[in-house]
Amino acid sequence: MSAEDKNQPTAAQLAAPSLPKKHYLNSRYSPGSWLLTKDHKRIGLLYLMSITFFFFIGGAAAVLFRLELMTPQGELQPDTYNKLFTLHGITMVFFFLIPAIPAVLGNFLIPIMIGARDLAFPRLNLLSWYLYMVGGAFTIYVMLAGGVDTGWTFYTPYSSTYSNTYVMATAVGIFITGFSSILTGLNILVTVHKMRAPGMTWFRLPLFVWSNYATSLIMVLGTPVVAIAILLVAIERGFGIGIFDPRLGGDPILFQHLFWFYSHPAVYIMVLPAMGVVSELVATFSRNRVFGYRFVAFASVAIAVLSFLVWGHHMFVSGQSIYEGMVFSFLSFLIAIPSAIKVFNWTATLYKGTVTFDTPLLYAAGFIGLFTVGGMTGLFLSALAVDVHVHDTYFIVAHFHYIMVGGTVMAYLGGIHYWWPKMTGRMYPELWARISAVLVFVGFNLTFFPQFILGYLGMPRRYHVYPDGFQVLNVMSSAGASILGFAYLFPMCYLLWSLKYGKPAGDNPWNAIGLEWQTTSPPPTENFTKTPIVDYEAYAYPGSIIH
Amino acid sequence: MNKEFQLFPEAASSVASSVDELYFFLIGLTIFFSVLVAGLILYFAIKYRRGNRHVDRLQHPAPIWLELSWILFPIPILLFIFFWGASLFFKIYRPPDNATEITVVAEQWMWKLQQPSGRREVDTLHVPMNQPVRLKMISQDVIHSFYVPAFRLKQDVIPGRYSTLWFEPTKEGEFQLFCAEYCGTEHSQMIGKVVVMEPNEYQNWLAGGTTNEPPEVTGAKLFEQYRCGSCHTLDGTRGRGPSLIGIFGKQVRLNNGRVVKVDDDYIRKSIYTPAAQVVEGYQPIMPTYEGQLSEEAVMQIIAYMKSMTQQAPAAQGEKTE
Amino acid sequence: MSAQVRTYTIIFAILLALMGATIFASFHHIGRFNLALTMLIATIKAVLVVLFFMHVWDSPRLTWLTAGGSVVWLLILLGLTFTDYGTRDWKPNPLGTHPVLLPELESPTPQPGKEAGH
Amino acid sequence: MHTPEALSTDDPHGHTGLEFAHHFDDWQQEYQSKSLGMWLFLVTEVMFFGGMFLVYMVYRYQFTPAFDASSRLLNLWAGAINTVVLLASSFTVALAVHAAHLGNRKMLVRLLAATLLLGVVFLGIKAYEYSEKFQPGHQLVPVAGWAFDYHGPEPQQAKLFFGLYFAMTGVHALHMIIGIGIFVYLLWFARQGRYTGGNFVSVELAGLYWHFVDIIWIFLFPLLYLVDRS
Ligand code: HEA
Ligand code: HEA
Ligand code: HEC
Ligand code: CUA
Ligand SMILES: [Cu+2]
Repeated sequence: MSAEDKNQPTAAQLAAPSLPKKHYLNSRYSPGSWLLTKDHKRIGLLYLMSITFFFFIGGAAAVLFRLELMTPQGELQPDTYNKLFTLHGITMVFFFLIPAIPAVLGNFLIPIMIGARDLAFPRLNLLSWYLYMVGGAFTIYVMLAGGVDTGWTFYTPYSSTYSNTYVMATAVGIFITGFSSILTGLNILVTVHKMRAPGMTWFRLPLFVWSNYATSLIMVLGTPVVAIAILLVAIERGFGIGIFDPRLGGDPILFQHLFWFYSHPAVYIMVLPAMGVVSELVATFSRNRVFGYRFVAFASVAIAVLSFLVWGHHMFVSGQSIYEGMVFSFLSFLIAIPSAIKVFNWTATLYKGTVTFDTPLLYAAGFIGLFTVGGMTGLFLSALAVDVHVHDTYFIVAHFHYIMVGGTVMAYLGGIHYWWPKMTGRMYPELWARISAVLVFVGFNLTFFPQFILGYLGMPRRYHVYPDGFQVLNVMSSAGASILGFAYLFPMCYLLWSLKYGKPAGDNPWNAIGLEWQTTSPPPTENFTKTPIVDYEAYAYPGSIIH
Repeated sequence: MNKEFQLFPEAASSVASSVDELYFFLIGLTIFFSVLVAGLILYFAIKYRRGNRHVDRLQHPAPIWLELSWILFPIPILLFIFFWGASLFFKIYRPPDNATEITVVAEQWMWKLQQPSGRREVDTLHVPMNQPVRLKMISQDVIHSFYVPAFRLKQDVIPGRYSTLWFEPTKEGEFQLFCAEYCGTEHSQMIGKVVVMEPNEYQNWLAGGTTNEPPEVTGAKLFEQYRCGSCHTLDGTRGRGPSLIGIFGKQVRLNNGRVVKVDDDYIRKSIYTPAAQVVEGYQPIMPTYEGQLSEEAVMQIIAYMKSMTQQAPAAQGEKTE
Repeated sequence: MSAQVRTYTIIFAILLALMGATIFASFHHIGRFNLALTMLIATIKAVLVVLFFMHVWDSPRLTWLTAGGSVVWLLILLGLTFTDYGTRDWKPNPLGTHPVLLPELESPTPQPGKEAGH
Repeated sequence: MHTPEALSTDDPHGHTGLEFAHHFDDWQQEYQSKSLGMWLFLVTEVMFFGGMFLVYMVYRYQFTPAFDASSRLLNLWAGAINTVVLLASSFTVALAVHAAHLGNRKMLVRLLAATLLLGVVFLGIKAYEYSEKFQPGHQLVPVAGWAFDYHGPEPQQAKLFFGLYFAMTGVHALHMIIGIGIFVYLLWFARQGRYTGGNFVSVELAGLYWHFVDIIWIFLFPLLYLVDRS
């Protein structure tokens, strides 16, 4: 049986898809069966709910401070403003975007995609979710108790000595969440190494698996360093040992080294899985094998490795040696190469494909375009002289929102739409979905494009009071943010709606190739009734050339 | 000064337009690649849409040169940007010899500046046009960052160590000064302005202040007041501590065998943490002046020592190079 | 005593001997090499433990890779940070004022005694 | 059921008939997964301690006099004895894993007990060392506001040294405590013969962990105690 045959819907399915009788969602109903579940799919859903919660918290904070930024002299107290953007940064990065794709889609899909019954360590997986929740609880506590105002970067000595907000509790929260992320990464690595179904060789893995594998490498290698950095800040704060405060003998720049050693790679934790999603989407909706499969696969690993060599580009004007700055600038340029490989290969995948404009592809195309702009502006920043001017201005804010919101959040939404039928067994309403995809794109650009201009004009970030001349652009940005906010609420609504009213999707609504489409939608608890045997290449669409 | 709506900032320093050139080049590159990628995606997506039955979809094996070309093709572009950015960066950070030194002390949430003539100001900096100025900056508390968008310049001001920044203003007028590194509650109000004046206007302005004591004079007074002289002579003879005349710029051997250059940072440390670097042949008896002398006072004492170097005859016995 | 136990015993003995060696070395001033030497010995000890007590010696390649990878990443962390600390004093430098490569910047008036040096 | 002979690690394809979690295909897969998982965990530990080592090295490079002088204030002999103790415990752990492979319950129990004992001795000596640093008159705890009886160069940086000393040895000791917890658990079930029926995995993993903690000490000892004793 060829791949294509396996993935052809059977006549019965074509007639009227219906939900399977027994699947992971209806196997048991008790709260315990969710809270103590070891099923990676259910844990994936637990993560989905929790990260959505934090996304809305972070989003609400953004809405509030974008409102504030409509006028040059804001209404908010400066302290409140500072706490809001810190809350925004922390929840969005640590509690939303880092776990977003690996812990939701990765958790749900990786075992299925490689033909395994579960992740290698189901209990560890559950523990990882609980750690995440405990860390999240600390953050919520901090938010309710009065907030923290250090910015998500925790620069010393402000964080270690001067700030009199809840730095300790926040630090503990992030420390704990860090371990959640380490465990997820470790689990994925072991699973990909040891749990692949017979015939599922490395080069038959879907690219989503490759990119999550690379992501997990970063999680495992990088996260401990930020954990220790934050622990040291806590020690300094708690006992007055001057590890980073120069008045007590330390060096504040050293903290920045430790912080960025993780936090730069962390930005690739946030984008690599999204690249994986995009590879899947582009292949499915152009019915083509991803162009240059091996190059794309290796590019993920290359990005993961190179990501550890460029952290100093956040510190060009911080007081590190300028020679160090040059080394890091040079290395930062190198990382554009694997990124370029990916962008060009996705584009080439469409060539001679059979393209359908379903919602997921809209998101994927949005990702590629916005990632290109975001990534190219990254090159502005690694070009030393330009960074001197735009460092810590809105140019930076625009740069990373282009990649993280325009890129990753788009890819995440695309992925959610694409696999929604698999996760729930039901289709979402296509028209609404397309409308909101377009709205997201428009709202996004209106929000963040003006920020590039603001940044080059010199508006520093983390400012809530600014010169009058900047107002017009800020108002545009705030207007865009409200469109964006609505555009994000739509999917919430219609996806929830579809849980009950969506029409049953059938096992393979997209007619896609991949093990996840060979099992039922939703899949049974053990994923496959029979361990699949893989005898075909990834994305073996008819007519595709396999190298 | 940022009152009106603008789309592009003024360029008012000798490096500003060079930075802008690189910036425009990068914008061009970004437009090129974005349009290329977006254009191809749209073109392919439309041409090969499912509904279009009139295209050739017969696939051929991808030629390897295609893959290689887009791996190799970016490399020279990237190197080009790197060298451009790096050489400009080097220029931005290499102060010319004849720059006037202005001292800057940052603290939550203000800028305290002192001109070489002694005139002090807060949150405003007056500088002469077309003359290089060098800022010697330090922070009293957390990290701040001295940022003048019209000059395209920025440097973090960190506690515990001097950082420097230099520029040569090329336009008369007032320019916005920001603190760019987040430093706490009033970070966004830690702003000020740089006033660029015609050199002779600047001279007039300098003369107009009330506190016009040059820093080295204040330094000398502080030296008296804190009784540094009880241990340090100023005539080259040995007291309980080494003589301090003419030491600036010389090298000195420490009791751990290291040889260090006597510079601003060294003197600052000698005053705040004397035990950290003990000169060879002396006891670590000097008390710390941390908490007694402010960062500004230390800068003034340093100015005093520099001024002594300039007057002093060259080689001073024990500490010549 | 089986071969396995014999290996363990030998390794244990070597480890003890090496420990003695470091202590001995630290009492003898060999300048800057003290640190290098102690670190070298510690590394040898660690490698012995990893290879024999932790059985990496006869483990699959993947184990070698993980163990080796962690060392490489540690070196990245240390190496690229020390590039900063090692070059902070170089000129021209926005921060340090230790002129090394360039002529004096602090004293506008040339110093007679210095001219010869250039 | 129990076929210990077939269990040597050299035979990765041996079908053992041992129990394994349902989502694995066989016991070997579970064994390899767990062992890889443990190694990856150790990688994270390396990076975790690596961060502290980095901080230590940077400051030692910058403040050599303070670090030299402070290091001499540490109790060399306590450190040295502890090194011997830990190396010995690594040795007993290695033997314990060997005993588990052989399926020798009695030997395993004894070796685990010995390891435990050595671990406790280590912590005891550590506790004694710590308490020395709290003695009035020789107090060397760098907590803000406490007396700090250090009279060498760079007192501020000496605090840094002792801060790092407590942080690094403290985190290491925490790992020891966790390790001891694990070994108590192992000992309990080892007596019931759980690991000598062929399923030695837990002992092996705990062994890896213990050796790792030992390696950290192998670096901590010279870095902290032996900076320059001449
Ligand atoms: C997902 C997140 C993400 C990603 C993927 C990136 C990707 C990149 N980032 Fe970004 N960055 C952030 C998130 C991210 N960044 C964040 C959050 C900050 C701020 C943190 C803070 O201070 O709060 C930041 C800050 C930041 C700085 C510091 C700025 C400063 O504070 O002064 C720099 C400097 O070099 C930088 C550079 C880069 C580069 C070179 C890339 C590269 O990886 C981009 C590579 C991609 C491309 C180049 C585009 C695709 C390629 C082509 C279309 C091919 C053609 C191209 C050529 C031939 C040139 N980033
Ligand atoms: C994953 C990361 C992520 C995401 C998704 C976002 C999303 C958004 N971000 Fe954010 N952002 C960061 C990561 C992210 N950001 C980081 C790391 C920083 C730096 C922080 C720091 O400096 O420390 C930052 C900083 C930052 C700033 C700079 C603040 C400053 O420096 O002063 C701004 C300013 O406009 C901004 C805006 C936005 C907007 C408008 C969105 C929008 O996309 C959000 C849209 C979502 C919604 C709007 C939610 C929808 C919900 C509703 C509509 C319900 C509303 C409910 C109520 C109001 C009760 N972000
Ligand atoms: C109690 C005596 C004493 C007093 C008072 C004192 N010093 Fe010192 N100072 C010393 C000694 C002794 C040394 C050499 C040992 C050392 O470097 O610590 C020294 C070294 C120095 C050095 C480094 C000299 C070199 O050649 O490298 C400087 C600079 C210095 N002192 C400045 C000052 C200043 C400024 C004051 C007053 C605010 C002051 N000292 C007050 C005793 C003193
Ligand atoms: Cu000072 Cu921001
Ligand atoms: Cu970065």
